[in-house]
Amino acid sequence: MKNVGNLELIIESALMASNEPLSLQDIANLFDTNKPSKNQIKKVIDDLNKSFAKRSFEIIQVATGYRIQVKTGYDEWLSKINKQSSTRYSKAFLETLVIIAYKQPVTRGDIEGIRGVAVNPQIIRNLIEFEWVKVVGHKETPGKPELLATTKKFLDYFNMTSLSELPPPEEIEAI
Amino acid sequence: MKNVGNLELIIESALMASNEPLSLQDIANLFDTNKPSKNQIKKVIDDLNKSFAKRSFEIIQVATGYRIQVKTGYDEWLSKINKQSSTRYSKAFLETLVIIAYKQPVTRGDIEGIRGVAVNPQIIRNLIEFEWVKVVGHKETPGKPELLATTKKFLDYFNMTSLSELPPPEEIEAI
Amino acid sequence: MIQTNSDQLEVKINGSVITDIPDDLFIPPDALRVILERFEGPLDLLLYLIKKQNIDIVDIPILPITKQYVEYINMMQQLEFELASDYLVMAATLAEIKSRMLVPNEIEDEEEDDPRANLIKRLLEYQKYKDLSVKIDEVPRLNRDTFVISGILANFKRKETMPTIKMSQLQEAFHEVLKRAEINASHNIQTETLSVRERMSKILDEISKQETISFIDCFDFNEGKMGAIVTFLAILEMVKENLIDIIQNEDFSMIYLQTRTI
Repeated sequence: MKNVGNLELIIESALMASNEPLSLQDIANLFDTNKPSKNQIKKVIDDLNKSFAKRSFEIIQVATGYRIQVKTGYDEWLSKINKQSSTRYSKAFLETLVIIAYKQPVTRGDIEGIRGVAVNPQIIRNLIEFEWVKVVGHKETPGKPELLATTKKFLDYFNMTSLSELPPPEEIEAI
Repeated sequence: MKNVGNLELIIESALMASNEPLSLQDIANLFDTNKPSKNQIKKVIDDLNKSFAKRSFEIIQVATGYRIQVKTGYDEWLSKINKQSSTRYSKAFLETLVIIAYKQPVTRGDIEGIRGVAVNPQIIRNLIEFEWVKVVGHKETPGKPELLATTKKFLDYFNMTSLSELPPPEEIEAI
Repeated sequence: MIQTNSDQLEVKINGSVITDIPDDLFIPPDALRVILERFEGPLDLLLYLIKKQNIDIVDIPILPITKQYVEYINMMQQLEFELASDYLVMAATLAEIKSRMLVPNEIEDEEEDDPRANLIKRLLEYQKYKDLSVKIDEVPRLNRDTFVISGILANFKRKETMPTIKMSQLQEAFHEVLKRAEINASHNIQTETLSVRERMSKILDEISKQETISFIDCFDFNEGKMGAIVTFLAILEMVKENLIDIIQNEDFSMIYLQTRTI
């Protein structure tokens, strides 16, 4: 077994270098021999986060694993770099997304029923291309419409590990 | 002037978040008011590197500026990550490639305009990494977007000597 | 001066808030388009009308709401907007509810037979998702609130194999692109001048390496007349697309190409 300091730095460097979140399994697989246990890895991640306490970044857990990211609060400065800022979404886009997220699996027809307007196919196409939404099956009704659901990547994007972390809906008294 | 600790964390977070190396000027431009001087920034980068002495990463200077990278010596472990090829053969990948091939030189914005969807930066990164696409200049419009074009290697891969051998889109009218 | 405020959806003309639109008021069609585009559909428009009157969704006074809704629709139609049919369907639904409420019910029914019930249910459900869409927009998300770190490895050589792509796949992808381009109509893809575009990339690449190149160096005399024409067209195209500047310091002196400066 490598010494602990080494393990810590290897895991840190893997998280730094990876483009995608790494699962505990991915991290264990970095080692050909003497694979650390998942608990050991979790412990290392905790320790790393402690040593990042005063830094601008941290390790967080999202749906598909762990990733290292800049803490919130720096957006004011960082909005100026990485110019591709497609970060503002239209009302129609967000409404379609939340209906899929909260009511999944849903068909296009379900979304139209709730919103009262035809769904812009470009919005669904974008959601599928971002890999935020995928087709999980077909409803056994005439036309066999596609059933849409959100993906883990959607959760990753919104810094969540599970759908239960979505903001809770307002309780509206239905009479 | 913000206090130094703050300045250090802002510069650190910018280097961490940026996809491209940042020049001293880029870093100064993060600040709307009280821009730090280039010497101040250099000093901060030195200080940051001192605090990274025991970590697995460091700030290095390359031709176009400063960037954070994992120190040498971790390659052995990390060769296993970033292997996901999901974006590679995707429709989005192929479409991005053909738009660059047929419309070159193009900016990312041009590609987005044609496809109607935001371009996944990873796709461009992969294309550049394969040396199928390279940056041939910058458009003199706000943000100075990169102009992308295909390379000789791209032609080689498809056994062509010139772009004019690409299949003509005779079906334009037919669609 | 016409302004709209996204939260309250007020329309201001010359500073005063317009809530009811007088019959004789001329509203520039563009302004109305702005109003219409603010609504995500008939339910959204109804919710706005309800909110504007400060009334409870569960007890909509169907008569005035229907009247206002129909006024909006008529106004939009008079101005010959292409109105989504969904708006008309809603107008019909409202008219039906109204008539059912006006006709006294033979049998004294219970509350649940309120003809408004279904509409109210839909409005409440839509309101719920509308609120959620605002909330999800506030959830910290990547590249706006948080930024992933992707450090570069010092000596990292990717050992991956190149993708295997066939020419037929490229062709297929290109057809897909053409279809899309048609949807996003403002773009027309020109392809007949591929050799010109290739030359543009080549010259740009040269310029970016050397900053300035002389006009004459762009031409390769071994290429013959066609090659010269292609090069010349490429230079003209780049000037047209504002990619380069052509510089000549004095008459008959050398001509240079350089990156465009503003």
